Amino acid sequence: MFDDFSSSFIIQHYNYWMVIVLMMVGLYIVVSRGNLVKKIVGLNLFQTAVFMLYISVGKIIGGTAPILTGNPDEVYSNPLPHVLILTAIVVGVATTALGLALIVRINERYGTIEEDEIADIEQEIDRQESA
Amino acid sequence: MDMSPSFAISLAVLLPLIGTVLIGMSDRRPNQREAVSILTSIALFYVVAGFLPDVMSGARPSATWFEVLPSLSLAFEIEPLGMLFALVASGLWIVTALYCIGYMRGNKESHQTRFYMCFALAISAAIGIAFAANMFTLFIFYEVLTISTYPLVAHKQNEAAKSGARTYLGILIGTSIGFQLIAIIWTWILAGTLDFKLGGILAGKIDPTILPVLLGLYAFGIGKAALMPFHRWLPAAMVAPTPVSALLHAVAVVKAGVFTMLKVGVYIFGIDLLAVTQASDWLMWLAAASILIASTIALTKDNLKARLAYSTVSQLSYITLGMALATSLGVMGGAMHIAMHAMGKITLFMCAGAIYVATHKTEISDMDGLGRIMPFTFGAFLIGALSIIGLPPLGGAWSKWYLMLGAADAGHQIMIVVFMVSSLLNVAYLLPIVARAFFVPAPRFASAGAAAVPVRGGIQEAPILCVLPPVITAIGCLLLFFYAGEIYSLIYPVAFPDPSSAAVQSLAP
Amino acid sequence: MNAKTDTSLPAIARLLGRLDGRMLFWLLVLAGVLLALSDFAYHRHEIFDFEAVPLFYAGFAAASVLVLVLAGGIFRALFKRGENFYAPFSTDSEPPLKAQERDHA
Amino acid sequence: MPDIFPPALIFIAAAIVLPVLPKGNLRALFLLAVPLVAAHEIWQLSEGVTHTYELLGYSLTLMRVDQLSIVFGLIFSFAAFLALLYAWHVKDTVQQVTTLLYAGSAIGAVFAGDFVTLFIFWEGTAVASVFLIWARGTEGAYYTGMRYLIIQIASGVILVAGMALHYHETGSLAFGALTLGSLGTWAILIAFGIKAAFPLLHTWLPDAYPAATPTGTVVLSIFTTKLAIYSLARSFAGTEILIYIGTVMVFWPLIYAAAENDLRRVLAYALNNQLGFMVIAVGIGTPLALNGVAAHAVAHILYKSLLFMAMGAVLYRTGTAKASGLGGLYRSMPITALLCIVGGLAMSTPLFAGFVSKSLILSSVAKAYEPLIWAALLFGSAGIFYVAGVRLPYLAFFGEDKFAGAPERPKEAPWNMLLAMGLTAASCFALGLMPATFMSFLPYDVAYDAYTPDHILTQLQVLSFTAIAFFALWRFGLIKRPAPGILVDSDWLNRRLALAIVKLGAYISRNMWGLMSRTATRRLDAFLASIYRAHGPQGPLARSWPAGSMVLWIAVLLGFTLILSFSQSL
Repeated sequence: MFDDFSSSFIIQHYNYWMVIVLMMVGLYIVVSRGNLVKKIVGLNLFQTAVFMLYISVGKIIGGTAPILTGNPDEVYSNPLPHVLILTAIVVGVATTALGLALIVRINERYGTIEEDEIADIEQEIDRQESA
Repeated sequence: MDMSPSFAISLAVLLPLIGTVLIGMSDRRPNQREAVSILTSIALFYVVAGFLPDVMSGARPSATWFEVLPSLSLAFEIEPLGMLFALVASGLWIVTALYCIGYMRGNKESHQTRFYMCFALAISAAIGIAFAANMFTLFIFYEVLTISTYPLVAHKQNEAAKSGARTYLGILIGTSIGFQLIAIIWTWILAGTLDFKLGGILAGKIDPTILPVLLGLYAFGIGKAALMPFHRWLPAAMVAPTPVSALLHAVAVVKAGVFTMLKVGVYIFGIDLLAVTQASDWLMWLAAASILIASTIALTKDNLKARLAYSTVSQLSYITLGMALATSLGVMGGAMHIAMHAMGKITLFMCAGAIYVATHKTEISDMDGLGRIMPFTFGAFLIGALSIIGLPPLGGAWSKWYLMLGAADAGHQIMIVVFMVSSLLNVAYLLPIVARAFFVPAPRFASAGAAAVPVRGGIQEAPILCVLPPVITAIGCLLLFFYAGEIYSLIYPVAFPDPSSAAVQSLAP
Repeated sequence: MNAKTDTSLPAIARLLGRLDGRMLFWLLVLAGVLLALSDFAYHRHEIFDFEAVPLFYAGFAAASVLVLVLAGGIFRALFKRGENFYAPFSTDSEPPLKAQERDHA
Repeated sequence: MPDIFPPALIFIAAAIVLPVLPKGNLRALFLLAVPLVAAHEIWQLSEGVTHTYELLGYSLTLMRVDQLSIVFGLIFSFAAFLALLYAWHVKDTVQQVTTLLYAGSAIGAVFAGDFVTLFIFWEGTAVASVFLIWARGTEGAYYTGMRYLIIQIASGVILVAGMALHYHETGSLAFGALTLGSLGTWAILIAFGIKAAFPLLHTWLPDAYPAATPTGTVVLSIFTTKLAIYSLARSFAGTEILIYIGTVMVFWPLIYAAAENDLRRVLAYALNNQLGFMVIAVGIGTPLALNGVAAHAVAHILYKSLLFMAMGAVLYRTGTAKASGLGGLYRSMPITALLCIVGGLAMSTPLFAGFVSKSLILSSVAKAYEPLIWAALLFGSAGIFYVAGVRLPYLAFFGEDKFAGAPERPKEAPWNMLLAMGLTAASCFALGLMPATFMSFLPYDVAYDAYTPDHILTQLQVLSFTAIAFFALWRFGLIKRPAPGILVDSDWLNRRLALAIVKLGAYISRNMWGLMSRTATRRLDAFLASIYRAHGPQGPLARSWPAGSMVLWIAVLLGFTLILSFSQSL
């Protein structure tokens, strides 16, 4: 059933497929796991998938890193996605740090990092307040 | 008086403002304060009346303050309807200024300086409305009038006054922003101008099928006209001291409303446009319903001021109805009714105030037998009531006559029936007050523990300054019958535009 | 007490007292009979045929009264209500006017 | 004749001056002088239009003088004089002023040459007259006055509506002959009809007249209805429908008059019946008939005033005018009794004015060859004599002496009342004695002799047999002194039925309104509460959600947005 076109379509775009799979894995973890640290892990996976997507977009076959070499025939990869993703990596690190810091605070406050347990405690507090 | 018209107009609008400042400066000196108030009112009337010969001879004095946007400016122009309204408002201000003194002192009210200041401010706004040359100017002064009267309504500062004033402000501001402003902007977009022009500015610029919608935005947006179902503010505002009810809710505020209604009908839409498209038919029915329902409610009210308030709601719809008939005679009747009703209703309110000052009675059922004690007050009340009912030889007869002719012209015979029934309802809710006061003996209430009439023999009227003004306006009602011709010729060019004039020519498709 | 002879009453009252008795009735009957008989003696210029019927007017008048009395009786039977029927909205239910009220009025 | 001051304005000016005069004889003399001066003025009027004035571009006629208006003007002035003489003793300024205004308005309306002027005075009669009822000063009189006033003003507003429609149609406001047909003319006819007490529009009359003061009723009985008759004669002469309306008016009130207890109400019904005579004659509309209308109006004003005066005197002296409380009064009020009998006779006995005028009307109907109408009128003549000429004096003054045991006998009427009654009786007599002079006043120049042997014989037969029948039936017990109680007329329709309907309507609308506003408030409250439930501090939308579900939902939302934007770009 793999005819010429479709097989080449799938194979030639393998990096995108990998990105999609990786992204969905991350998303799934964020949605399904109650543990906040695991959520952060999922988030990072998701993030990485986005990075790889952009970097793949910027890759030109046969191109070198976008550093001037003096050779007028040299082919470079697109520098813009790389720059963007460089920034995003930094932001991603910061986000992860902030998230982890919040998790530490939550752990101190509620004694747990399981999301459903936190929600239960929250509701209990609300009920007591309104009563 | 030799003044340029533009200066004179500015003076007319600013005079009450100057008065406001002077009143504010004489806070601690009541005599001076009231002298200022009366002098300002007389000066204002003098200035306003100075325009009359010019306007009657066809001139249209105008003044422009500044331009906000190209072809949108704060400008004034005096045309017959505005002349009439300004004369009514400024003329009755003199009487009311006198009456205020009697009432406020007789009742020992507090915060009198604030009261007089707001009062003058409101008159300034009323004059601004009367002389406005475009809908934009009118709208600004319309809002000024609303806001400046708010402290007057809330004057007593108790719970009832505050809640009444809240209703007052809520409905008036709400309708004017919610409907009127939209209508004005819409008009601006359609016509590209907001100037009042005889014959209207909308002809040919709007799809006739949505004309009723625009008219509806105006009709309900002009909340001061108290068209049902946006009439609640008027009875709510009756918590105000009686002079406020008298001038503002019988003359300035409500008349500003119906005046705006007439202006919109005559100068924005043009009665020909309304007549051709029949866009105002629904408004006519609503006004008719408003007349009858409000009269019926008035019948059930025992509180004198509440009864008068509902009577006002009903009478205002006469004017709206006159406009909605979209005939020349209807406009004539409506315009006349502004003056006739103002004179009659202010008499009634001032009498109600005089009764309150003298006896502290507010309920009609407590007033049995009072007529023998206060014959002048109740005599004036009788004359005012007869004028409102529309009996000759009192002014109210003419406006009703022209409204009926207008209805006949428009082919709406059923509206004649509405006027007839309304007259009878007027009899039923106004005359019992007088009849009971004069002819039903009082004692059975004195024994019932209610505030008994002081049973000394002879006449015990309110202070002279409370009794004289209603007597004057009652005589005014009588005079209006014989001098209605003057109003007729004043309004004539508006109601019956010369078919060859440029304004009417421009209407032709 | 006979009003005809009560000298404490004014003369007119005594005269009227006589009318109050049987005499008036019989006087009337006498006059009526004479008038009725004149129908046979005097020929009127009638416009309608039925005017010529002897005793037409006399009979018509008496019949009218009878009809009226009967109709009045029927109406009274059907439509009579107490004086307080419309109270307090009518003067019927009010007590007689007192002397000072009458003077004031 | 510009030097003549309009008689209506004489009355009105006098009414304005009157309150400043000191109470007492001076004022009473002044009052008496006013109608005499006015009558003198009217006497001097010559036919034509005088006193036109401009009002709002209408050219109006204050004084349109012709023989018809002169007759009515004269009798109104003279009757006002008699009524004021009768009320000499009254000290109440309100009654005095309103009597003058009322008479002035009526006379003004009579001379009005256009509908606007007529309307002004028409409403003047309505407003001025009601004070004569209210002056009684009781709760019942107040309500009666209100009812009376509303009906009278209804007549006025119907008139003005008719005027407006008529003016719209024809452009004319002239108060002249109209042809029934358009809506406007029908409205005018109904307006006149209310004041003329047409059947079903008549209830104000028996309602109001017995409720006024003793003197007020005399004044009331003079003007309003006769003004309406005048207006009908002016505008609707020869309108056929009036013949049938008049015929009903002859019958219906008569039956009530025959059964009523309150003697002033008996007179009010009798008055209504006599209006029927005039309405029929207006409907016939020939010159002879219109002469009959004018003559009968004059005669009727006089003898009906006389009867009302007599009953007023009885009320004044005894405090009641109800047959159930009267009887045998001739002992103490013999002169009044005698004058009352004269009043009864004046209605149709030869030598009195009523005989002349009734003969005119009967002849005109006979000439028009309307046998049924003629018979109805004959019935009316006999009936009116029965109710007002025999039954009424008998119930009031004869029979059982109701005052035998009373601590104090009622006194004879005061001198001024007696004098007024005497003068009225004398005028009836004078007009009856001088038919030629009487005729010369009437609007049309038609030769007519009332005193033919036919008429005299006919009338005497009718009268004597009416009286015989009464006494005979009284002996047989078929006619009795009525027991206390009132008769319900068609006023039940408005006083009970309409009131009940209005009350029901008010009840329904009040409850509907309450229900509607309650429902609306409840809906609004519920709506606000649901918003609060969702968004309030405890609301699910305000609670912190687990991050997982948040992400899920965001993903769903994003997906949805994607699909939307793609589907749009496709």
